[in-house]
Amino acid sequence: MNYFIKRVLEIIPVLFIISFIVFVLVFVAGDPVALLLPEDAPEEAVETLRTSLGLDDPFYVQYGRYVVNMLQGDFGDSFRYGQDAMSLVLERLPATLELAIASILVAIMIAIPLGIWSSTKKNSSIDLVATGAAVLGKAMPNFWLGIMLILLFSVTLDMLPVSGRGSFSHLILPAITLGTGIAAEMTRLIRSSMLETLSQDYIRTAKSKGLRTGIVVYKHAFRNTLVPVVTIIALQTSTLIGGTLITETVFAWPGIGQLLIQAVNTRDMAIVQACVMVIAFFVIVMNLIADLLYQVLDPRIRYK
Amino acid sequence: DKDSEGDAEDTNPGKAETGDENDRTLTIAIGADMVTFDVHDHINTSTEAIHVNMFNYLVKRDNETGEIVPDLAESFENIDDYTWEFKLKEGVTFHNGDELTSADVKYSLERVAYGEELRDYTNYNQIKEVEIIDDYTFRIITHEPEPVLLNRISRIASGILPSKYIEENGFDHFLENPIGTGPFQFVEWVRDDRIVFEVYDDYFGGKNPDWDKLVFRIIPENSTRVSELLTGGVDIAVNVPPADWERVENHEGTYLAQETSNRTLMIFLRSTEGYPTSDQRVREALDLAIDNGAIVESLLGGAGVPTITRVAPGNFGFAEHLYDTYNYDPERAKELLEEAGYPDGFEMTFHSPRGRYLQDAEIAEMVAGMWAQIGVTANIEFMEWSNFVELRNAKENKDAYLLGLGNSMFDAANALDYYSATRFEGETDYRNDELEELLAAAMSNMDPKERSEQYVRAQEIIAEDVAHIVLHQESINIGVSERINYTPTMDEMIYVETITKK
Amino acid sequence: MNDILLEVKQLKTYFFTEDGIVPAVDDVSFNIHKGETVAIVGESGSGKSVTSLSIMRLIEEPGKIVGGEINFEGINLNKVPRMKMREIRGNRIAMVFQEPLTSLNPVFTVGNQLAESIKLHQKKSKKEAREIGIEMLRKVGIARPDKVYDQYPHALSGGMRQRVMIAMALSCSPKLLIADEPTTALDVTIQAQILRLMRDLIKELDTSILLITHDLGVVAEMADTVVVMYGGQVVEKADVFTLFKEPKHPYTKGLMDSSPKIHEWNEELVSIPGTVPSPFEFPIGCKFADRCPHVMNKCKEEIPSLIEIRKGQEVRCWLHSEKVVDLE
Amino acid sequence: MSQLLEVKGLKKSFDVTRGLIKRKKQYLHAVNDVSFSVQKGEVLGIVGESGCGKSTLGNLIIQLLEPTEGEIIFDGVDLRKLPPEQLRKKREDIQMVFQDPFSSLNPRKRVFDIIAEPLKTHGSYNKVELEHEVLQLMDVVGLNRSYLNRYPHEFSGGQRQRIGIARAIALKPKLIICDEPVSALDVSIQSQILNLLKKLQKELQLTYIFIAHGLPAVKHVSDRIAVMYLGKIVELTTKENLFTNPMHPYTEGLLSAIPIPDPTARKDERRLLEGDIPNPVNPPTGCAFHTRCPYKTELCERVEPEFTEKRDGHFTACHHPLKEGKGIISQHEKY
Amino acid sequence: MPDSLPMQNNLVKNSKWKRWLKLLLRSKTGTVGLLIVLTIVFVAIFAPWLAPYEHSVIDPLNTHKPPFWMEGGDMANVLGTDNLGRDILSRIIYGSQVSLLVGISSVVLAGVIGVLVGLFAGYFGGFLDAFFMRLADSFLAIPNILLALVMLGVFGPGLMTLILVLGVTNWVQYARIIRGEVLSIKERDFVRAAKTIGVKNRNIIFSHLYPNVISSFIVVATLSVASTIILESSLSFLGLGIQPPQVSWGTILSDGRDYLATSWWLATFPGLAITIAVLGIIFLGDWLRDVMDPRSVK
Ligand SMILES: Nc1ncnc2c1ncn2[C@@H]1O[C@H](COP(=O)(O)OP(=O)(O)OP(=O)(O)O)[C@@H](O)[C@H]1O
Ligand SMILES: Nc1ncnc2c1ncn2[C@@H]1O[C@H](COP(=O)(O)OP(=O)(O)OP(=O)(O)O)[C@@H](O)[C@H]1O
Ligand SMILES: [Mg+2]
Ligand SMILES: [Mg+2]
Repeated sequence: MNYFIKRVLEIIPVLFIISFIVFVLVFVAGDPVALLLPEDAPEEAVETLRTSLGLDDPFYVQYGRYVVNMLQGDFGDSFRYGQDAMSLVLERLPATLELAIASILVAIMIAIPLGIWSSTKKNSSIDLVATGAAVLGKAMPNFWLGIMLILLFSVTLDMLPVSGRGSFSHLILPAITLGTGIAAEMTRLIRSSMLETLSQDYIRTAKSKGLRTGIVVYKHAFRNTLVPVVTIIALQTSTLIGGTLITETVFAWPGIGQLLIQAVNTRDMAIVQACVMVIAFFVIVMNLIADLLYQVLDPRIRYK
Repeated sequence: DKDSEGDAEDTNPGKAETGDENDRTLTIAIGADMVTFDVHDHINTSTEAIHVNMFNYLVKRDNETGEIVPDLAESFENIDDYTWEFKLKEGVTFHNGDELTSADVKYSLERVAYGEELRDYTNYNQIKEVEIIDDYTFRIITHEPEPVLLNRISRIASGILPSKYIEENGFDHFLENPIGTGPFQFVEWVRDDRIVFEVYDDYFGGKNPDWDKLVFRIIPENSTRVSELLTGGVDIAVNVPPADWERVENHEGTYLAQETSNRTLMIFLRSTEGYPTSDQRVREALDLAIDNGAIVESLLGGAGVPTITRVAPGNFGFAEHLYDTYNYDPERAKELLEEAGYPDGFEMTFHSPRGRYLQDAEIAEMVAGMWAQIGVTANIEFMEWSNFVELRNAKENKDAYLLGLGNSMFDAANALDYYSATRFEGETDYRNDELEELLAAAMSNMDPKERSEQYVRAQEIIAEDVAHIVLHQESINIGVSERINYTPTMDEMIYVETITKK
Repeated sequence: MNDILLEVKQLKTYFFTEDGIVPAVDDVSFNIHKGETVAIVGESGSGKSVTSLSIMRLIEEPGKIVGGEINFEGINLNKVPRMKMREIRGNRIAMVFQEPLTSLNPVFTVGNQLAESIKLHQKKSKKEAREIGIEMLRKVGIARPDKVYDQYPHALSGGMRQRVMIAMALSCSPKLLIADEPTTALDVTIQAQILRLMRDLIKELDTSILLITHDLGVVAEMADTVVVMYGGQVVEKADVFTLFKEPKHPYTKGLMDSSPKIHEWNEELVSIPGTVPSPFEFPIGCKFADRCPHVMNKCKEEIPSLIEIRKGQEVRCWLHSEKVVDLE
Repeated sequence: MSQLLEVKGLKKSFDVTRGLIKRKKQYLHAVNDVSFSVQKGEVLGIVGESGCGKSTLGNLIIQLLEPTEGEIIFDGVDLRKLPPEQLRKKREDIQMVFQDPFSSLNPRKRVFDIIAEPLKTHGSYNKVELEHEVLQLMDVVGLNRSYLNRYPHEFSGGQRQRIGIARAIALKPKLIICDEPVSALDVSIQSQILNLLKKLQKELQLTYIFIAHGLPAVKHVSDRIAVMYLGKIVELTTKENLFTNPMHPYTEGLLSAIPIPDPTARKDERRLLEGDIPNPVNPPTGCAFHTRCPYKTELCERVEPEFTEKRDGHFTACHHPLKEGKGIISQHEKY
Repeated sequence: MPDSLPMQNNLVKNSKWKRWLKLLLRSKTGTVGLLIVLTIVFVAIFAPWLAPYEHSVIDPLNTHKPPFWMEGGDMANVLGTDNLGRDILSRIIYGSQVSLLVGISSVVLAGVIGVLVGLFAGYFGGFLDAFFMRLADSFLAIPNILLALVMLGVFGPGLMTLILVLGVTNWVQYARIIRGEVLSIKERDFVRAAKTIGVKNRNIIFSHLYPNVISSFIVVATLSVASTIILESSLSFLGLGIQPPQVSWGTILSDGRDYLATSWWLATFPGLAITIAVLGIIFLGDWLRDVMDPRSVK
């Protein structure tokens, strides 16, 4: 079968499984009626609301209804905001994407030079420091780093705005916060795949042609590590989006993360479902794009 | 280096908001997003704190005198035990230009009085009907004699909505594009980010002289909110945690504004048969074990008043001799435990919300620590607010839980309502027949003096019974920029009208 | 034939591994004259590749050339600055590797890789380099070279790739071509084609070849002079006719006897017993002592030196050393 | 001699449709209509260039691959018709020696476990018997008994191949398929293994299908040799016939491509095959070899030659079989 | 053939452990990593004996005491006290118990699920494989922390729930890795050899595939103990981590975050503990990766 179509078709069962997982969670979470009504609402009111929301139906009926609605693009209304959950989520998506992309760029800017550098100087003190730095980047919890960056760059040095979304400068600190952790992972991966590549025969060939080390490393070796790098970026999308949950909270960044955390706290399950679906869809699409990119990056890869 | 300084200036619009051109914008950082513009469907103080700037009540409480004074109303009058007559100010307009009439009042009050599904229903269902006399005159008729009607309609859910606008466009449209009669009109609400208002030129109280624009920014993380204040990103930051008071106070350009709130932190104990806490001696012992003063000192930086009653000064029915004092006697507590048959203490479960009240989790941990000293092991279970609410609704709470309650009516009726047997049946199961009678009598007693005495007596009974352990009255702690004058009010509302430029 | 192009003198290349020192190349000397084809034969691990990489100065950590000289056109390659060495590599000395699949970078087109050294060493523009590249491809017998020029290596067959490698190596008309087992990975029919191609090209370009192989058939077809290596040392060195007629070292003999003779019908193959030991397990004396049918006590104790037993034939073996004869 | 294995019309095609844009399905006919039989005690050599389908053929016979078409009659039963459990039992009788001595031994198992595995799977031995058997097998293939507890990585290629052989003969199989058992080895080791295989065959009356790249190795062990080209057998005869009187031009080219280890015998006039093996996905029409054949005619381009017995026991698929005496060994050289 | 073969023959004489030790001592980072990890494990096991105080004992009169070297600090609370007057050193020592417990148990749980799924899906392929891989894709598409957040939000936080949740969210990565390895190993000749011998599938999976994939599992598992410790701290930040009176590094860190500007030691020391632990585990993991690399075993 045509590979691309096959990959796209594969998304469908995946989204279904995800919807199922989330729905089960929501179902188990119990009903939100209690939160919808005043604390001392009469029993009948509770019952009426339950019935009107269809919460009395058996699981499969509820799930079926959910799926049917979902297929029509209806993820239900947010209890908290009384609005269509999906449009609330989509409203916020650009902010999260902006942060995510900026973080990836930060990560790339840190990881590529650092990874290549430490791979060419394997086991030197530079390598050790770079590895240490990378590990450190991974070891620092996002929220701690974020708060520290605010204290340093905003409060003490008064260089950058503290929080919120707006101009480019607002993006810097959150992007660094989030980017560092990803950079750590990326650096380590680039280093190891560079090491792998550098030991390949064609590198020896390139050297035997009398090419400068720079060309050998950046042209011949690095080009070949792009496939793993793209893979890791794609795989990191998930971690990245996860990281935005924390980073957005610290920086009061008005993205999906904030919405989602609030939604979980307030049992606003329509939003939780819509959020998870959107995020999952995004992650899947990123991975699909990565898959297609492989072909561009590595002419050997032609899918069956 | 020069470059970077230059950069910093023009890449710092957060700062720029306090710059010249933004001089007329007031930015307030709050911890949680507003819930809704449906004034009747929330029980959320911080949401109301925003609403008060775009809606008005018929009457309002004067924060200095504690008296209830007219707002939208020109005057009001108690006709009989069941009826109040109001006259509206003339020429009050909604933000769309429509004039306020009795019809708007009828629509607003009856919506909540009849709307069972609305969260504020129980505080308004005492109203039987709003009877329109003419465009500016109407009567509020209650089911029973209602001594606290004025208090009821000067708080959450008392905002008057534009009935014509809503009828024409539907309520959903109103929620998206709300209008009111207040000094500021709605511009946009970017959820979880900001709510923006601009000044309303035709405000019946006169256009605000200082501010053209009002921005509420939602910044959930405490340290971020404080940092924004310190760097000048916002003018006001609410809920500054005690750890940062000194920073805010000592920082050039900011100060800390404090006020005691109308909120009291309490520990609710199960009086249900079978729980150790059903024994009054045990409850008293638990109370005696807690050093309220130490909590206020070490966790709240001294801001907060230890108390034995939850009715605070300024409220109708305040019992002064129970206020600003506490019982602490661990030795006696141990004796009481022994008398009650727990010489070696016992183990109990203690639920606490986290992040809801000032230092709530810390307080819970400290209380548990103090109980440990008298041999009682309290296993704390922290809960997210929604889970906590659910737990209580399901009446699955165990021996004790921590709860802070405010009193937006500023009347003991609202506060002591919590001790009637029906209110907490299955949840705390506290019951005292004498108290029942007292409360019932007070409920519809139209004689203020007698009513007040009844409430004071009720508080004494509650204290003796240790129905709940009362910890302290909370403080409101707000970080403010030096460029403005702001004094917080006990009701936790943020009246921008009272905020002026220096 | 007397002008020496490359002179390898007592080359020693050791690997300082975590397990100890591996003397991969231990005292290897040989000369390559202009236009001459020298073959190095020996079993896996005997140090053939390391010798050739030493010449290119492509030995990497933990390896190191610890002794000897490599004189190429009068310059000691071991001493020239790196810049200069890069000018020689790919230009004066070129190399073809064993694995044509892995020796080409999979993510660049054939042309890209081919043009690289042309642009670098001949200072040609991209367009000129393309023309030269296509011409080179045609020379190595690739049909439709302009199309292949723009293809990626994976689209080519093994034989084609090896032709590309050869085209790449010869594109700057090097004086010396080092071919490290250039045909081992290929099928017999393709191998025959490649060998013929190489022979034709060197004749045309007057290039010397250092051919590394373990196939005596290939040696017999290609080489003028043969260097037999075992355990990092040269054990025998002779011109090809002498060597095949009268191999002196027991290892050389064993090697010859053990390869299947396609022209004969003998049933049992003669084989050298045992296997090549690991670098750390070589006997103290003659490295071949453990497997040698003629082993003597002396062999186990002392390393024989390479002795010229007749003009053009040198052997490292106590059997052919005067001293041994004396002892007897 | 009785017939042990008969392969009839065996075919295997792989789906190799590729590319992003939908295209016609493409199949690679790795083994394309192959028929032959093997007698008990015989060694059948199979040679051919890389990718011509030798390993696929071996894997089909040993049931590692499912044939697309055809029959494999082993010892009188069609293996393809056997239910799984019976097939598993039947495996006792067919074993395989693999090309790569590195990947064919589980790096995490000791020599003992490796050699004992077939015994444990098909027999019931107690510990002592098992050890005894294994040690005997080690003796047979020339492995030092003290290696019993070592791991594969502690051995050289030749030794590993001996372990592999010991494993293959452990069950005294009726047929052993050797898939290029010596190509990965050094010359000096190759001959050791070839001798060993030959010796075992004689001593244990084994039947081999011996797959190899090159003729030299095959020549030493085989009785008959099949030459494969692009998934088909193009010539099948005794080894004497093949080397002295090849009938297929491809065989001729194969023979003349072998480098001769004798510098005095360098001859440049050797007839070398031109060009590469065609892409097996789109094989040439007619005779698949016509693109490289020096004798091709228009007929060859059109009509696929049939694989038939041209002389006594000498099969070939060629429209223009060669005359006698085109081999590299002349008749009289034969002893 | 790899040139390194003969060289490796030499290693034969050493036993596996000796060889590991040798490789360990050779790797500076590996040694450091192992030492750190051993220290933490030791501290966790002997916490009650090592900690100067019980971790939850509060002292309202002694809050925010700085570490001993600062003014106002003393040796009674070496690393100072927190906002409730609890000894930070003791809390960190006790915190190591829960942090390690969460890290290790959730990884073990995830590992058991993941390895089994990976082995069977990879070996049998077909529908089983397709199903599990779609399931895996689904889990991969939901960020770990998000799934954990929702699940903890639903089931309520707590040690056991946390372990279960992290286990359930993490099995996928093992399943994928193991499956990938299985796919390549099952094409290796020794597996084919086992098939030609007639070894039953179950035995092929457990005696041929399993020993060959377990080393990659150990490497990844080691590293994910580190990520789990970090994840736990993030969940603590969201209030969904370990609940008091139990204490983990994550809870100390996130409790202290409000005091970063005023009493920095509250959050810095647990942060340091996490960093060092993660560093140690990653170093150890990297070393294990080297040691267990089949290429270095071959
Ligand atoms: N990077 C290295 N580290 C350690 N030892 C090495 C390294 N490269 C080569 N060696 C050792 O050097 C010796 C010679 O290796 P070399 O590659 O020259 O052999 P070869 O004769 O070319 O073998 P082959 O026929 O397999 O190519 C071997 O013992 C090998 O183990
Ligand atoms: N699983 C597979 N899928 C697709 N094509 C395959 C597969 N296995 C083998 N082939 C193709 O089938 C053809 C025959 O392969 P096979 O391995 O049998 O060749 P061979 O003669 O053994 O080659 P070699 O000498 O290199 O081992 C080749 O073109 C190969 O690419
Ligand atoms: Mg080599
Ligand atoms: Mg094969």
